[in-house]
Amino acid sequence: MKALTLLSAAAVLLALPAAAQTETPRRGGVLNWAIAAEPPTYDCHATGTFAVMQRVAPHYSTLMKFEPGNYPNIVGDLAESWTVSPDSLTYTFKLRPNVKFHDGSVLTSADLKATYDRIINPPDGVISNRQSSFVKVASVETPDPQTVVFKMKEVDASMMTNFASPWNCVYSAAKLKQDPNFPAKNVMGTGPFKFVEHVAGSHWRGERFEDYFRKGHPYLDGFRAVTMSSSAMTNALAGRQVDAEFRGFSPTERDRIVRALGKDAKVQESSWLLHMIVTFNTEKKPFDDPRVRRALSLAIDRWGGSASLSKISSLGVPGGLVRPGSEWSASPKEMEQWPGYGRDMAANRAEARRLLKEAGQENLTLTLMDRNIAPYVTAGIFVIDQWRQIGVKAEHQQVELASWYSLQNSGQFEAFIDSFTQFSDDPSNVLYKYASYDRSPVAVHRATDRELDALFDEQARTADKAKRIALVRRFEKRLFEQAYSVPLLWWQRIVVMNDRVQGWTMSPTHMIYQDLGDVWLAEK
Amino acid sequence: MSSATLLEPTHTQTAPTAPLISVEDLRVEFSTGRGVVKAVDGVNWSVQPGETMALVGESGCGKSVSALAVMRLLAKPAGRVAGGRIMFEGRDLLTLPESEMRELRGRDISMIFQEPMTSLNPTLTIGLQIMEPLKIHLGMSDEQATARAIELLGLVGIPDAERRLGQYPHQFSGGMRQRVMIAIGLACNPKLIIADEPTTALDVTIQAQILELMKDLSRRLGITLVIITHNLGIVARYADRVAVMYAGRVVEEGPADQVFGAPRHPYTIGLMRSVPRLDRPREYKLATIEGLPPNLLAPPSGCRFAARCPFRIEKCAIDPPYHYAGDGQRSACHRAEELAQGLAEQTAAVVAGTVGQATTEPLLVVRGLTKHFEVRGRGLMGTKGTVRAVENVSFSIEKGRTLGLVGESGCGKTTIGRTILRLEEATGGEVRFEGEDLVTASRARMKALRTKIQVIFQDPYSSLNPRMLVGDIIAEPLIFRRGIKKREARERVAELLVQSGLYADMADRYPHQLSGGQRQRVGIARALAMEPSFIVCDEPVSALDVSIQGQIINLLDELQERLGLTYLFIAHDLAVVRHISHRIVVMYLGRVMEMADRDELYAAPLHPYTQALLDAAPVPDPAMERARQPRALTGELPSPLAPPSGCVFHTRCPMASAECRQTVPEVREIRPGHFAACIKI
Amino acid sequence: MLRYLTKRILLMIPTLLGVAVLTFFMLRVVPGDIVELKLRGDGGTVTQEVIDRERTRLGLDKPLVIQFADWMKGLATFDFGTSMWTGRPVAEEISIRIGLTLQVAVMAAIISVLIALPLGTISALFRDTWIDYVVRVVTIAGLAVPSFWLGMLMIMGLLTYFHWSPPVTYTPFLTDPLANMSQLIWPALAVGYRYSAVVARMVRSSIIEVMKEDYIRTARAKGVFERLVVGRHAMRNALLPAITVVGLEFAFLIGGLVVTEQVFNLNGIGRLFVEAVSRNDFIIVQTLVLLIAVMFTVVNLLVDLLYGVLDPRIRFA
Amino acid sequence: MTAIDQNAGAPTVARRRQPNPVLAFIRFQPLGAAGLLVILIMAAAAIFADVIAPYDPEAIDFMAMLTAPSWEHPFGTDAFGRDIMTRIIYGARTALTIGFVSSFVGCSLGAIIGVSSAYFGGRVDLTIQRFIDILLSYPIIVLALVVVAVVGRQPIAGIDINLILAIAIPIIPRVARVVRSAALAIRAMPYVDAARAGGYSDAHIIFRHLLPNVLAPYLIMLTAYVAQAILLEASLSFLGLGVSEPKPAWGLMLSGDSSNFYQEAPWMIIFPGVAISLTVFAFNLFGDSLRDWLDPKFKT
Repeated sequence: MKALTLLSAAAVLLALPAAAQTETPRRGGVLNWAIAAEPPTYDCHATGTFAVMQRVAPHYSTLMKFEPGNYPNIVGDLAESWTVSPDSLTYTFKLRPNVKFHDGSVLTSADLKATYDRIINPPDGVISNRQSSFVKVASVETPDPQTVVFKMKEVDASMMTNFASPWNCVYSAAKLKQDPNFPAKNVMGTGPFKFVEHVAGSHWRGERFEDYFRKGHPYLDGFRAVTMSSSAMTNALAGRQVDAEFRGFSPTERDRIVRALGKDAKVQESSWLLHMIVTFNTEKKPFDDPRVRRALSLAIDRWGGSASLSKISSLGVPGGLVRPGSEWSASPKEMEQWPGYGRDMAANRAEARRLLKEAGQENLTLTLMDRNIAPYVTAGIFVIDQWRQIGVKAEHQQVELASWYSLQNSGQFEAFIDSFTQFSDDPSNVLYKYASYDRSPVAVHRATDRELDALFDEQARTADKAKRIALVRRFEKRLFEQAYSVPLLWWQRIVVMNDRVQGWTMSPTHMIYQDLGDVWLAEK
Repeated sequence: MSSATLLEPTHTQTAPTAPLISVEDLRVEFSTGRGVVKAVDGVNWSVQPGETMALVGESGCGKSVSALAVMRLLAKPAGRVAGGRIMFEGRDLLTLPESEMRELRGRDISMIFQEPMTSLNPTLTIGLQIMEPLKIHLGMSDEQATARAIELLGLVGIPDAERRLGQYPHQFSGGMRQRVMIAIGLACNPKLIIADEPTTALDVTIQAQILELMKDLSRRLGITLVIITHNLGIVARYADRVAVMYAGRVVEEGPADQVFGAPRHPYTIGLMRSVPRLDRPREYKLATIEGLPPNLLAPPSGCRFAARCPFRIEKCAIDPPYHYAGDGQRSACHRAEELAQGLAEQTAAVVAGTVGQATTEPLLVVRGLTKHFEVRGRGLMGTKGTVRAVENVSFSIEKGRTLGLVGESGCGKTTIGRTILRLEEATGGEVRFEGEDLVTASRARMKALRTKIQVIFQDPYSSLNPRMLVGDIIAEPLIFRRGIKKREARERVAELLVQSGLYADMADRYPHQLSGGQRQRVGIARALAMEPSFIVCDEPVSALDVSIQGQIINLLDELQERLGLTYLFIAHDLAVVRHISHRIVVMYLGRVMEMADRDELYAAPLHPYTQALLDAAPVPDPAMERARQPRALTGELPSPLAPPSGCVFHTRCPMASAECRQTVPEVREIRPGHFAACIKI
Repeated sequence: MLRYLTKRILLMIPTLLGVAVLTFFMLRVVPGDIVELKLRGDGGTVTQEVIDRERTRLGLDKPLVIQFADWMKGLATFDFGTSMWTGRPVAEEISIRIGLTLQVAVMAAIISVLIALPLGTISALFRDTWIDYVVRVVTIAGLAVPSFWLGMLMIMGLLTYFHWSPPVTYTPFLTDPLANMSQLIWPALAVGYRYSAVVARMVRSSIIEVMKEDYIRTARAKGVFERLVVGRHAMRNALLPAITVVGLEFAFLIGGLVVTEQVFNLNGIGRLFVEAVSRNDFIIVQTLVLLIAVMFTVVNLLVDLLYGVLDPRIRFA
Repeated sequence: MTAIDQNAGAPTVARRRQPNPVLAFIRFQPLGAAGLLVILIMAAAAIFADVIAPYDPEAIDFMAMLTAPSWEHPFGTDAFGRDIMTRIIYGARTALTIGFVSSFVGCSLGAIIGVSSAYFGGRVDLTIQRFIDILLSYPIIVLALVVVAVVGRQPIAGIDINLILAIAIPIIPRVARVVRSAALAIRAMPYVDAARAGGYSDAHIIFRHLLPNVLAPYLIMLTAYVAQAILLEASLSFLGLGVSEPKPAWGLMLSGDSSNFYQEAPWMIIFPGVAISLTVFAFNLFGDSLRDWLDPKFKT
C-alpha cells in the first residue's frame, strides 16, 4: 500500500526534469553534493574510479563528449568540427578558438597532442589506464595550433566513443612538460570550474571559471563535493545537508529520501552500465570443467531474482554482456535461449543437477569470495541461496576491497561476485572484460579462449553496426557455453536529488555528464 | 534472658559520685549472611569521673563493639543497638538526635583506635586533621586552631610541631601516628576518651611510651579514660577498675587490685593463669582454658562460660545473676563465693617441673649469618637502598632444645628464620644443619633436607591454603614428599590431627571453617607430617587469644617432649619466649644484643636493651606494677635502611656515650654462656 | 621528580618500539595490495607491468627489513611517510582529522565525569537501596548498549521527529561553535554513555571501599559533619582510582571511536583507520596505531603524575 | 568437655559455604541471578536453535520481504524475507560461541601467563611484562581490527577462528596483568612459603597452591570478558569485518544498508540491538554479582 503511493510519487517526479529544463536557468549558488570514497589520485588518465571522475570532471574538458540529454550521441567539446576519412583511418579535429586554461594560458593543438601522447605511451612513472583503447592509433599530428589529426594503424569501430571518453581530460602541455605527473597532484584544466581545495576525507571545492569557453556557463558560483559513507548520504540528503548525489541509490535509500523530502525530492532512474558477474577460477578444479560452471550459472533464477532484488537493492534486470536495452543488447526473447536465462527454473535446476552429476560433483561445496558492501553482499546471499537449491553448499567469504582485488588478481579464489562498469555501451569497451586473461588483465576468470578473442577483434574492426551486433551475439553465445564468468544482473541506476538542482542530465553511466556546466540551483 | 538480674545493680552498687558514663543493659546485634550475631548482649559498665577503666576480654567478646556503640559509630547497616541505655551526663546517648550526637563526638567524648597506620587520612595533612575538630566544635579561627594544634603536638611529645603540621601521616612512624591520634583525641579537652586497643599494633617499648603518655595526660587533664585491651599486663599497670567481658557479657567487674588479687569468676582466673608471666617462676605447663568461646549466632542458654568452666555444676544451666562483693566487685558466677574462698587453688595446682634432659651436641649452628635486601622506595622517585635485615648473627641450637629469638619489629628475627629455611638466600655466613651448610646446599640436596626442617607461621589465617581440605593440607607432605599411599596417608592424617589436639573428622573441613587456634594446630600437624627434627616457629602464638595461646604453647611443649623436636622459636613477647625456650637471643636492628640461658637472662639481664625490654613489658599484677617506676625507653626505632653508626642501640640507650657512636660492640662472653654486645659492661 | 619523568619516558621507548615492530610486520602479512586496488579499482585495465612499476615506485618491492628501517629513519626525523592511497603526507592526513576525534573524546570525557561523579557517589552512599539498584542497572546497561546502535537510534530519532540530521562536514569549534556542537554532541553522547557508566561504577566501588576505612570512622569520631566526611575525607581518596579509569578510557576512546565515527560519518582518525585497513594503506595504519599507542602511554603517564599530585604518599616518598 | 569443641563456629570464622551455593547466590545476589537466568535462556536458545527457531535462518523468501511483526513472524522479516526471530535465535549461537570461546581462550592464556610471570619473577616476569605493555597500548578494537586484517576472513570449519583470535588476543594481556598481581599477592602468602619449605616442585606449587587461588578473579574476568567479546564481535560484524552474511549474527543484522530500512522496517534494527544489549547486560549483571559473591575485595 505505502509502497504503491511511493512509487507513483517517484513516477511523477520522473517527469519533472523535462519540465524544469524549460525554465530559464538561474545563475549563482553553491551546489553541495555527496560522494563516497576518497580519490586515490587527481589524474583521470591513471584511474577508473568515479571517486576521481566525478570530482575532477568539472575542472576539465575533453575533445568530444556525449550530448547531454541525447545519449549516446556524440558532439564536440573542445572540438568545434571534425572529419573522418572514408577509410576511417584519419580523424581530423578543428578546435574551438581561444579556449583558456584556468591559469589563463590559451589551449592549442599542442595541449591535445601532449594529452593523447601521455595516454598512448605514458612516460616513466605515469600511469595510463586506457592505453589499450588507443593501441591502433599510429600518430597524433598538429598541422596548426587549431587542428589535431589522429592517424590509425587499422580501423577501430569504437574510436569516436574513445574520443568522447570522459577519462581523456585535456591537460596543459606546458604543465606536463614541467612534470609529466603534474595532474596527479594538481587540478588545472579548461573546464567550467576552477579547483579551490580538497580536504581529505571531508570535501572538495570548485568555483566558477569566468573565462570558460561556453559563454554564460557555468551557472553555479561553485560546488562542494562532500565525502561521506553511503549510509550517511541518505541521512544527509534526507536532512537537507546536501542537495544531490550523482552515482546512485538503492530503492530503499530512494524511498527513505523521498519520504523525508516529500515533493522536494527528484528521482531519476535508468538502467546502468554496470553489472554483477559471477566469475569462476578456471584454473581451479572443478571449475576448469565447463559443465560445472554452466550448472552453477543455470541454477540462478535471474528473472525471479531481478523481480525481488530490484525492490531492495541496486540490482536490476537480467542481461547479456552489453547493457540490456542498449543499441547492442539482445532482446529478452534471445536471452531466454542462453543457459541460465530460461524462464522454467525447475528445468534449469534439473539440468544443472544433471551436469553436476555428469561432472561427478553432486555435492559440490565451494567458497564464494565477495565484497562486504551492498549490493555485492545482496548478490552473494542470493547466489548462495540459489546454489543451495541444487545441493551446492557455498561458504560466503566477504573481504575488504583491497583483498578482494588481490585475491582475484592472484587467482586465490574459487568463485567470486565480480562487477564491471564502463563509460559507454561500445562493445569493445564491455566485451573486454570477457576476453582471454593474457589479453585483458580484467578478465580474471584466467581462461584463454582464442575463439572469443577472434570474435572480439573482428567486432572491433567492423564498422557496420548490424554486422557488429551479430558478432556480439556470437561472442555472448560462446561465452555462455563456456561460462568462465557469467553476468548475474545489471544494476539499476537511481539518482535522487533535491528538486532545487536543475539542468543535470541522467544517463546509464555515472562517469559522464559530470562537468556540472549546465547545472543550476532553482530558488526554494 | 539475663535482664531480670541486670536491672537492679546500678543503684545497689556503691558509687562515690554519679558515674560520668554508664552503659546499661546494652544489646548490639549484627546481621550477617548467616544470621544475627548478638555481639553485645545485656552489658553494664560505668565509669566514675577521672578514673581509668579497662574493658578486658578476648577477641569477639564485644568489648570494642560496646565502645563503638557509645560513640554510635557501629558499622551501618549491619550493626544496630537492640536495646539498653547509655547515660552520659544524664542524657541517653542512644536517643539523642544525630546532630547533637555529632556535636558530642570529639568534643565531650573522643576515641582512639587500634590501627594508627590506617586511622589517619593519608591524603590530608596532620595539621588539618588535628584542627578539624577545633574548628568544628570550638569554632576556632585558623590561627587559633594552628596554635592549639602546635600546643597539642608538643603535649603528646612530637618535636618541632610547626613543620610537622604540614606533613602527611605516612611521614610519621606508627608510634608517632598514635601520638597524633591522641592529640586529636585531646583537641577539645573531652571529658571522656575511649582507647580501643591503642597499643596492640605497636612494639613493646613504643607501647610503654604511649601508655605512659596517655596515663600521664589523663591524670594531668583529669580526663576519664576507658581502655579496651586484651593485655592483662596493661590493665594491671594502668587501670583503676576492670570489667572482664566474655561472649558479649560482663562476667566480672571491680577495682583492679580486687579483680587481680581475688578474682571471683572462673574465666578471669583462667585468663590470668593462661598468660605466661615474667614475674613468677616458669611453670612446667601453662594452665589453659580449654575449648572455644561460644558461637554468638546461637549463644548457649545459662552461663556462657559453663562449656569451658572447670568448676561447672548443674546450676550453671541457669543464667547466673551478679554476686556483689565489697567495693563494687561483682561476678556473674553461681560459685563466686566459693571461688573467693579459694576453690580455684586446689584444682589449678601446677608443678614447676624442669625440661627434659638437654643434649649438648648442636643440631643447628648459625655462623656470621648476614642478609641484606635491595629495596626501592615507592613513590615518584624510586630511591634505592639496602636494608641490613640481619648483620653477622651467630648462635647454635642443641638437639631437643628450644632457642628463643626475641626483638621488636624489624630486628631481623623473622628474616633469620626464613634464611634458615632457604626461603631467602643468605647474603653471607653459614647455617650448618647436622653439619651441612644450608646456605650453599644444592637445590636437590636442599629438597631432601626440607623434610627434616619445617616451619610454623604466625598468621593461622593465611598459612593454610583456603582452597584445600584440612585433610589434603596435611596429606600433601605425606603423599608428595614421603611417598605414602593415599589410604595410609588418610590414617596418618587422622593420627596427626589427634596428636595436634584436633578431631580426625576435621580432615573434611575447609580452613575457614576452623577457629584460629584450630588452624594453628593444623599448621603444626602439617609440619609434623614431614616428621622433621627441627621446626622454625615464627611467632606461632602472637595472633591468638590468651587462652588459645596457652593451648598452643603447651602443645608445642608436649610435642618436643614426645618427639624430641628442636625449635627455633621466634616471638616478640618476652613472657612467651621465656616460657618456651631454653636459651634466648635478644636482637635489635639485625644484630644480636644479648644471648644467654633463659633463667640467667631474665634473672640478670646485662644489656641495657634487654633491661629496657623487660621493664617495658607490663606484668598482670597491679601491686608489682605500682611498685616499679616507669622507665619507658625513649625515642623511635631507627629505620633499618639507615641504621645508626657504632652500636645500633646507642640512639635510645640510657647509658650511651660518644664512644658507642663509633665502635660496633662485638658479642662478648661476659659470664659463662652469657653473651652481650655492649662496651659498657 | 624530573629523574622520574625522564625514567618513565625512557621506559616508554621500548614499549613503543615493540608496538612499531609488531604492527609493521603483522600488517605486511595482510593479503591484498593497495596498488592493485588503486589501478584496477572500478574498471581499471592497466597491465601487470604498470602495477609492478607502481610497486617499485612505492618501494613495496624492497625487503621488509629495509622498509622498516626506512620507516624508523623517517620517524626519527618526524617524517611519517606518505599515504600509499592519496600520496599525501601521513602527517597531513592525520592532522586534518585528529582535531575532530580529540574533541569528541574530550567532550565524552567531560560528559562522563559530570554524570559519573554524582551518580557513583549517590549509589555508593545509598548502597543496596533502590537508588543504588537503579544506578547500577543504568550503568551496567551503559556497558551493554553498543554505542553504534545508540548512534543509529539517535540519528533516526532526529530524522523521524525533527526531520533534521547533524551537519556532515566538520566546522572547527572556533569558527562556528554552534555548527560544531550540533555535529559532534551526538557522537559524544553516544560514547559518553558507556564512558560515564564505566567511571560511575569505579567511583561507586571505590567510595564504598573508602567508606569502610578506619580514617572515615576516625573522622566521624571527631564529630565531623557527614557531608565533610564524604566531601573531604572520602572523596579525595576515592577519586584516585576514578582518575585512572577516566584516563585509560580516554586513551581507549582515541582509537575506540572507530565504530562510532562510521555511524556519524565523522572524518576522524577512527574512520581513517578503518578505511586505511580496508585499503591496506600500511603506512597510514602503522602510523595511526603508533600514534594511538603514544597517546595511550602518554595519558597513562599523565594519570600517574596526577596520581602523584593527589596522593601525598607518592608525592613525598 | 573435650579439648576442642566440634562446632567451631567462633565469630572470627570467615564466611562459610552455604549448603546450597545456588540457592544462596539467588538469595544474596538477586540481580546476578536474574542475569544468570537471561544467560541460561540465551544459551538454551543457542543450543536448541534448530528446534526452537521457526524458520531456516538463511532461507530467502521473497514472498515475505520486510513483513512487519506478526504471528508467523514475531519479530518481522528482513529485506530477504528471512525471519528475524529465527536469525536472532541463531545469532545467539554465533554470539555466545564466539563470545565464550574467545573469552575462554583469552582468559586462560592470560591466567597462565600471569601466574607464571608472577611465580618465576625476575627476568621471565620482566620480559612478559614488557610484552604485555606492548599489547596493552593497543585499544582493544584497534588490535582486533589489525588481527582480523592479518588472519583474513576465511572461516575455518564454519567457525570464525579469525574472529575468535581477533577478540581473544586483546584480552590476554589485560587478564594476564590482573592475574599476575593476584598471583603475586598469593605467592607472598605463608602457605606458599610453607609449600616451598616443603620442597615441592614449582609445577606442584603453581597447580596446587597458586592456580586454585586465582580461580576467583579468573572466573570473574571470564564472565566479564564474554560480555566484552560479544560486544566486540557485534562491532566488528557491524563494520563488515566480522561474521559473513548470510550467517546470522546480531551485529551483522545492523550493518550495511539495514539502517536504510528504519522507516519501513524498524524491527530490523530494534530487535538485534536489543538482543545484543540484553545479553551483554545479563553477563555484566552476573559478572558483577559473581565478583561480590566470590570475593568482595576483588576488582578488575
